[in-house]
Amino acid sequence: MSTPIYQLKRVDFIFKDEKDWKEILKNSINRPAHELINELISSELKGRGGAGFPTGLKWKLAAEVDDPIKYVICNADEGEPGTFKDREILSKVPLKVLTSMAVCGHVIGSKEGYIYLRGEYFFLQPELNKSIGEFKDYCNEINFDFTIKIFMGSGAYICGEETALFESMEGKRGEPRNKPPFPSTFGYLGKPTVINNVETLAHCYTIFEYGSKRFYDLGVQYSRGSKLFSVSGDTPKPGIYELELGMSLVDFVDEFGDGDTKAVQVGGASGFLVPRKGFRETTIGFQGKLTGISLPTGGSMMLFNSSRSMYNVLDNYLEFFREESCGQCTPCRVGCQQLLNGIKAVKRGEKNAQYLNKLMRLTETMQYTAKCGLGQSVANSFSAIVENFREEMIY
Amino acid sequence: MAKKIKITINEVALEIEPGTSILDAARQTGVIIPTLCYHKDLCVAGNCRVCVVEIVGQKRLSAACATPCEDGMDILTNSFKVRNSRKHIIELLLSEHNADCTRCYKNGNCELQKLASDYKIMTQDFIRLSRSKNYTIDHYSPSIIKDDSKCIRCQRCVRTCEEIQGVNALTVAYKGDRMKISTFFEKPMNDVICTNCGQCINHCPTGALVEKNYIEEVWEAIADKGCHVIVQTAPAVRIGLGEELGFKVGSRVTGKMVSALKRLGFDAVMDTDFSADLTIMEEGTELMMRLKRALEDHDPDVKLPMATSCSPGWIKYIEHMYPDYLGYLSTCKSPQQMFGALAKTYYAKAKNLNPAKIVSVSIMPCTAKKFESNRPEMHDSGFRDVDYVLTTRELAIMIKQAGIDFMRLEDMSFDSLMGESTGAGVIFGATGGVMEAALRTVYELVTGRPVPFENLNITPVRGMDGVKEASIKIESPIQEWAFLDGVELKCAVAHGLINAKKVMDSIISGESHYHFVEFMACPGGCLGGGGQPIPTNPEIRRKRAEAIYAEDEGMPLRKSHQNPEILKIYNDFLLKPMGEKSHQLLHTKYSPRKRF
Amino acid sequence: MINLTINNKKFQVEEGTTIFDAAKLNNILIPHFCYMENVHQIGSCRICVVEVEGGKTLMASCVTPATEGMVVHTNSERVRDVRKVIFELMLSDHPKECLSCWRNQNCELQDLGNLIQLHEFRYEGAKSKDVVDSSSPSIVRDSSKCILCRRCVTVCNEIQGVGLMNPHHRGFSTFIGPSEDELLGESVCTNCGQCVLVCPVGALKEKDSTAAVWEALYDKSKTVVVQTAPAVRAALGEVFAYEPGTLVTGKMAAALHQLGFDYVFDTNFAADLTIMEEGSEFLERVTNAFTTKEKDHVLPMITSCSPGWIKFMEHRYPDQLAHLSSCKSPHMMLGALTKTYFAEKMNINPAKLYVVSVMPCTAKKFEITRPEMFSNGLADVDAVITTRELGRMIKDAGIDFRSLEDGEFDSPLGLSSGAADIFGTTGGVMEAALRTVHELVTGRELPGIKLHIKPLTGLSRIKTAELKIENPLPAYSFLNGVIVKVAVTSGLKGAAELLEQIKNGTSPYHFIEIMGCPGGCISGGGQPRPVNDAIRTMRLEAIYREDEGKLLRKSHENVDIQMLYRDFLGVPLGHKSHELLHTVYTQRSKN
Amino acid sequence: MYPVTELIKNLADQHGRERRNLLPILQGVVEQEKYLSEYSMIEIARELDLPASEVYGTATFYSFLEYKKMGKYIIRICKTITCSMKGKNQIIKTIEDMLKINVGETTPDGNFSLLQTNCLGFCHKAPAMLINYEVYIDLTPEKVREILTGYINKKEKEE
Amino acid sequence: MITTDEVCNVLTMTAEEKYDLLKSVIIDYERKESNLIQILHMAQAIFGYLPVDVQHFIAVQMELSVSKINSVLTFYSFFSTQPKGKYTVSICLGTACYVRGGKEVLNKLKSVLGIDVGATTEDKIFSLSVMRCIGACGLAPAMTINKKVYKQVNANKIPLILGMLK
Repeated sequence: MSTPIYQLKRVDFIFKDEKDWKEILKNSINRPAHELINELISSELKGRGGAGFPTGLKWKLAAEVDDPIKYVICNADEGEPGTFKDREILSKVPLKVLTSMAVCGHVIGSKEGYIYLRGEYFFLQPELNKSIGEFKDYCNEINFDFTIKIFMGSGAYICGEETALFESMEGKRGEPRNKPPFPSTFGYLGKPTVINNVETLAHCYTIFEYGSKRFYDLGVQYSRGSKLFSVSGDTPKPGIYELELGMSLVDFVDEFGDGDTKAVQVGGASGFLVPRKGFRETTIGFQGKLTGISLPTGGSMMLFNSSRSMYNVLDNYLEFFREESCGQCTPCRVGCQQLLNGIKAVKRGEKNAQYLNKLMRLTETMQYTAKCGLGQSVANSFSAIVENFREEMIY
Repeated sequence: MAKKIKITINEVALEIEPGTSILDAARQTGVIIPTLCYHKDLCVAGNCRVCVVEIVGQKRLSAACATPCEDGMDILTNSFKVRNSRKHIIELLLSEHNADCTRCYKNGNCELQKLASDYKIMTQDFIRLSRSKNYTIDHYSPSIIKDDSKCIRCQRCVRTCEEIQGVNALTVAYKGDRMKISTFFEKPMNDVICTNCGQCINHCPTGALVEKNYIEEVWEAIADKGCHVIVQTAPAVRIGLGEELGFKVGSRVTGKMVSALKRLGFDAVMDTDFSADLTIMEEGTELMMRLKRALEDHDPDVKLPMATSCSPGWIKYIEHMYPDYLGYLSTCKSPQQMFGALAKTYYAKAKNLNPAKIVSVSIMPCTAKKFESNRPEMHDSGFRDVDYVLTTRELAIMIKQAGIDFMRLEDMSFDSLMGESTGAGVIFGATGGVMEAALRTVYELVTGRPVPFENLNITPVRGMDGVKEASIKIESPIQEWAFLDGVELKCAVAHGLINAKKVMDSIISGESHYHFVEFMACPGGCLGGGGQPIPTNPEIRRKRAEAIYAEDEGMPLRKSHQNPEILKIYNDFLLKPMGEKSHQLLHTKYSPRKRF
Repeated sequence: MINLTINNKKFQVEEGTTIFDAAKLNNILIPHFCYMENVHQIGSCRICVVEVEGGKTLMASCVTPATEGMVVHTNSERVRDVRKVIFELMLSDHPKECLSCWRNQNCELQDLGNLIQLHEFRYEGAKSKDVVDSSSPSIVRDSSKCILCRRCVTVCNEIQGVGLMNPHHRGFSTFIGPSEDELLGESVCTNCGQCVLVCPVGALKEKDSTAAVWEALYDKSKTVVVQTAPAVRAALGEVFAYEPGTLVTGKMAAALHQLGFDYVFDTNFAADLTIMEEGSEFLERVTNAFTTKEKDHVLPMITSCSPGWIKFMEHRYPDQLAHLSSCKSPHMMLGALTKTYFAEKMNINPAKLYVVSVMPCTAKKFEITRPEMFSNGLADVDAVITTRELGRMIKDAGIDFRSLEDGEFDSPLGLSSGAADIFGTTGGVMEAALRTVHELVTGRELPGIKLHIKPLTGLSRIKTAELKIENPLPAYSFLNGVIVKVAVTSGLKGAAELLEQIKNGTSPYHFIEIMGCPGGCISGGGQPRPVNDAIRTMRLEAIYREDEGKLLRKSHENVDIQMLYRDFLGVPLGHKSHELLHTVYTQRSKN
Repeated sequence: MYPVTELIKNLADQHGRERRNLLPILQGVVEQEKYLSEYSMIEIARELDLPASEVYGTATFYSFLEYKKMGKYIIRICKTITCSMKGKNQIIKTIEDMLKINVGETTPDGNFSLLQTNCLGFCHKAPAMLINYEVYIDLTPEKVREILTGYINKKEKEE
Repeated sequence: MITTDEVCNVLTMTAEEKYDLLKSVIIDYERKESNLIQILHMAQAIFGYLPVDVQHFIAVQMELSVSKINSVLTFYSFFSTQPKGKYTVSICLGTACYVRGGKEVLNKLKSVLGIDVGATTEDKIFSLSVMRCIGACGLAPAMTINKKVYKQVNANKIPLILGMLK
């Protein structure tokens, strides 16, 4: 039995006040681009949307492309069930995000930034626009040419996928594109684009403010820094918490559980479900295992206690995916329907329990062949729930 | 040229151009990767996922059609993982599909059927989704039937309608499990902008889009002893039909086709090529008259360039998209409709038949002709000018049903009165053909000399470029056309409606100044029509075009105005091109339509 | 000659010709379904009905003879309407799941649908009881797909004389198969697969072994060896749209390599070996017969290459089993050698070897499950796939067969002589044996044009020949002047005739070749469809072409065979041979 | 000129007439009209020189772009698992009882439409709902009744 | 040639004797396939029904496949592969009987006996079968129990008729 290396540690960077933003913006845009990139690279900040692509590298790739028109996009299409951190950031410290976007514009040579705000967060718009106005005034004041606009989504989970987001911004159906080409060379309107999650940009601000070391010193190998967690479900303390990465799930449950936690859904419906027996060996972070299994996450932590039927949970997820799949690729479109109908048929006794195994193999295929992350990640929660709560699926 | 990169496919090393997709690279080495949503004519979608392959070292599989090769890639096209995944995907598609093949129009020529057969999907463990869904079948259009229960959502039709035709009658609607191919507000196909060109049918891998067939109606007419059933065959049919009946692509089967039609029981087998020649006479005259009005009379109202009007898909397109520019169209009916009008007048009179008892059938490479024959204007003979339009594919089915051993048929020739044609009529079947045929006649009528091209082959208007331009300088014309001396006759040819749009836009913007433009709705012209054998791809179109031009060169007469039956009809019946009778029977008008 | 009019054209045909044939002779095709050329004309499906002027009802053209002055319409409105209704009725009790049917795209019902063009549902009939009988290692019967055309009944009764496939019950509960409580796997079924070959739909099929083969191919710990029977190369091409009778030996070998088989061997090698063993056995029996006075010799000797035939004999003539040669069939020999000789030579653990046979035969799938076919607990052959299944695997793997470059068989079990090639056709084993035996006895080549024994070639049911031995070598002087009488038959009906003679003691023959399928392996139950006499002939010619194109035409000249005896087996019929290459037979119940 | 036509023209003037401005224009029309009628889609297509079918295809992709006539107030209840766990069904039942409509329906007076939606991002304050663009959280049946009564009264006052 | 009368004492025979008798029947019929129907009739008379073993016996004796035997006997409704009860109740469902209530009688029989057509009650007393016109249309609906014909039966009479037999 391995013991967790780090205890649960609360951090307070992101929601710390943003009053220094003007200074930070001015200082940063006076630094050469490569220096800022190196700062980010050495902080080892990874994308906080869930996929964990190194942010510094992302900026670097886009900076290297020679094109007069480039875009910076802040991905605020926070649709993952159980996630609400981006909303908190945008309503509490929007200027941090705007500042980081502008710095990014300076680094890669872009004059235009967009915030893709999901349709459900329409109510954020007035406040956010106010901040953007304030930000713009200052930019004019220091003669820095960077404009930021809000682009409203209209209710499509898949638009959180970066290429689907571009399609959506271009006025089309939000269907993911084939990759390659990647956004750093062919993004919004075919131009090199950096697209970052809201939280990632907020962390960038922290790094610009305190330097990469403060950030790097937090967390564990491969998973540096802190992260916002959206805690919900069967917990006495639902809400947003900034915690150091690399924590053990058992510590997390000790802190947030209601004493009867039977499983935690890490990373929303498309994330992983960890049953009680796996708490101890699971840490929260990106790839590279220190102890046991390490799970990347967009920060959604849903706790379920033993009164909950995991069948209902899975049913809810699959219903969600069936509806929110963009529908263009076969494995995802038909696969989600089959999974949903399949578990229902097993529950009703129309198919025998062996059928679950066939469905498990199907999720594997979906993971290998789906066009984008949505279809690929359906397998995660499906296999974890079916494996660990098989009897609940059948009876 | 960029440096070649090295990859291995199934442990065979090869060097290829950078940027080549895995699919193309594999095809170069004789490895077949199955595809569904991929089509040579269209952009890559990568949404069916049937073509997934394993790149060693990557956990996920990649779609071969959408993934470019990178240096050092080690690709496996048939690994355990790939096979399993592929089978799963096919099974998933089948679970959504109405698999009653025996009753499907595309039975035997269905890509999904072939795929399921190659992979021998023998189980159907997945839940039949098709049963619980309420699929609709849209059969309101006279040309096209859209059956959603057979649709696999590959979006080939959507891409065809958008990329090749620029019509966008079909689109993808909804998302997730409800995602479907739809028209605007799910209206029936005949209520939307659909031009009936049938290219979607030609690109559909399954039976989700098929032509509306009139086989039974024609059999009934043939069986009716009281009817005199006549048939006409379009130029492009004779070079496509063979493909459906066991011949190689590009085989010319004119004689056998005539023989088969006679065996089917048609009372007279005649040729649309005849009326193609007639079209040249009328359209050529119309062009010269417009030129005269423009260049000699300086009439400001004359509309130039004159646009051809043979292609009913194009006609409907311009009615929808450019309702203000209908005056540019030639008023000539399409050859099919000219034939139909004459069949129930000229032919009936000559053969002493009651026109009410004549059933006029035409065999077309086209689905839009089905719509065209349905237009209310097409009743100039006092009856419906053309009663039934069959596609090349439908004719092949009739031949098979009748048990005719097509391969062994003796050659026969068309019946007289409206069966004689020239090479100029034949080339109507290829893009540029109408233009070439018209120029052969117009130039000669104006100057008294044959067109100054070797062997009458006006090569600049041939070929598969989307927009082709040509110009001929008219020198020393005969007296009547003296005003044309030195005029450079500027022509353009566009095929595929997306190219038609380009030309139209350039005319409207004033960028281009043409005198005469040929528009064909389908890529390659009629030989690539929506009613032609499936598959149709660039290679096949090229071969069919070769066959058309070979047919032309083999004809003793190659200019429309030399056709003896044409001379006869003007002598006996029509009296002169653009005359009163012509106007009554051979010309028509157009109506603006809404754009959605 | 009689005169008749079909579709307004006048024709002359010979008396007794059916309307169907009369039309066909004049390039008029009539849609048909249950009809089988020369074999099966019972007019049960009614698809081929035609209208005869003056007749009240429509007539099934396949069983109605043409008569003088008849006026026939094959495509009149009435005919077309009736045909549609019949087809619809056929479909009403058929599962409409074409895409998950193994006969998809090779199904005559589907083809008929293509022709008839039905687009509406009028009859959604009651569904009869579905039985899927997969008890047999060779054949699966799926009654849900059966449309009661009774072709299999004809084949099983008239051609093969096995009499297993029959209609039972009547009316709507009619089904075709063994009797109600009988399973194929426990019946007298010889597994010949002729019923599978003629079944127009997916009601009878070979048991799929491709899944097991794919699994072995993907198993990195296994060395997978494949061998191909002689008749496969003459028919595999048909799966890839080659003309029947196109030889695709080289492409086949290349494709097998591409599929991932580690070694591609040739059953033909073992066919040569069979000749050495069987020839020697024959000589031994003849020597016994002519030199000893005792009557314990058992002549005629009968070949044992065809597992369908073997099982038929075991059921029907359990008392005559001694007439069978004790040789295993060639692919079993090769399997046994692969796991001993080859494993030893390459230093491979035989338990890690997986031997796959590609056979034109479904009975071979049964043969490998016989308990005699295991040595040291290891099966001699692990899986048998038919020619059709190989075609499917190649398509499945995305190999562009037609553009393949020719490949080669691997050594040391890949070399063969022309004598082995002709194993694929009826008369071939006999001819191959005689080529060797005659030369061993007389020291001279077998007389005959191009080494062929003309009377033994062709598709007649029973073929006989006589061969006079003149001036034999001294060791065989007792054979001088003896006339060796041989007979060849293919199809089990003919086999029964020859066996009756033996049973009655009237058989004049010394040596008999019997093949379970009509025409021999070229039209085995595992070959591509369709099979008819024209196609049999084309495949047969291909086999002889392959033979004549070889430098080596006699089994004993095969240098690898010589090496095998030198290095491993010792002598024919020796101890090792007996252990590995010979077998015993089981008496089985008559029903 | 129809008011919608003018609205669309204004929106197009404001956002631009490129393809990428389609979504804001659609949103603008929905904000005003609550849904996209066939007519408005045709008008948008004409204004932006786009195929009407594409406009339709795009609109149907997004759950917030309604293409059927909707009530003045669109109530969207979050149906994600956390809201389900915290009693979403009671909330729905309460609303259904109050308004006498089922999920997916609009009240006969055209005031309210009831829909379900995916995660609203208030999992920690579940259950949550949107009325038009207003968020309501930590719902209980009593609270919902109160909120709805407020809307009904407001509506009456306007009239 | 053995007649049906001669086998009427089959009830007292052992199984072995029955097979011997059947064999002699088959020999009398010269093992000819064309006599198969008669042989099956005799076999049914001897054994009461035609179980699989008897089919096998006939097949071996006649050198026919058992499938062929089965094929023929299942075609005729007179032959049964199931043991018959002491009484075979057959209701005629020919047109005349059908229209005059044969169907209701059948349903009543089914419910009273608790068995389906072709089956036998557990106590092996009644078997139920259906005939197509026995030529007693004037007496419709007609029913036979063994060889006795009951005329103009109706559903209400059924319990009475059956009760008398028990």
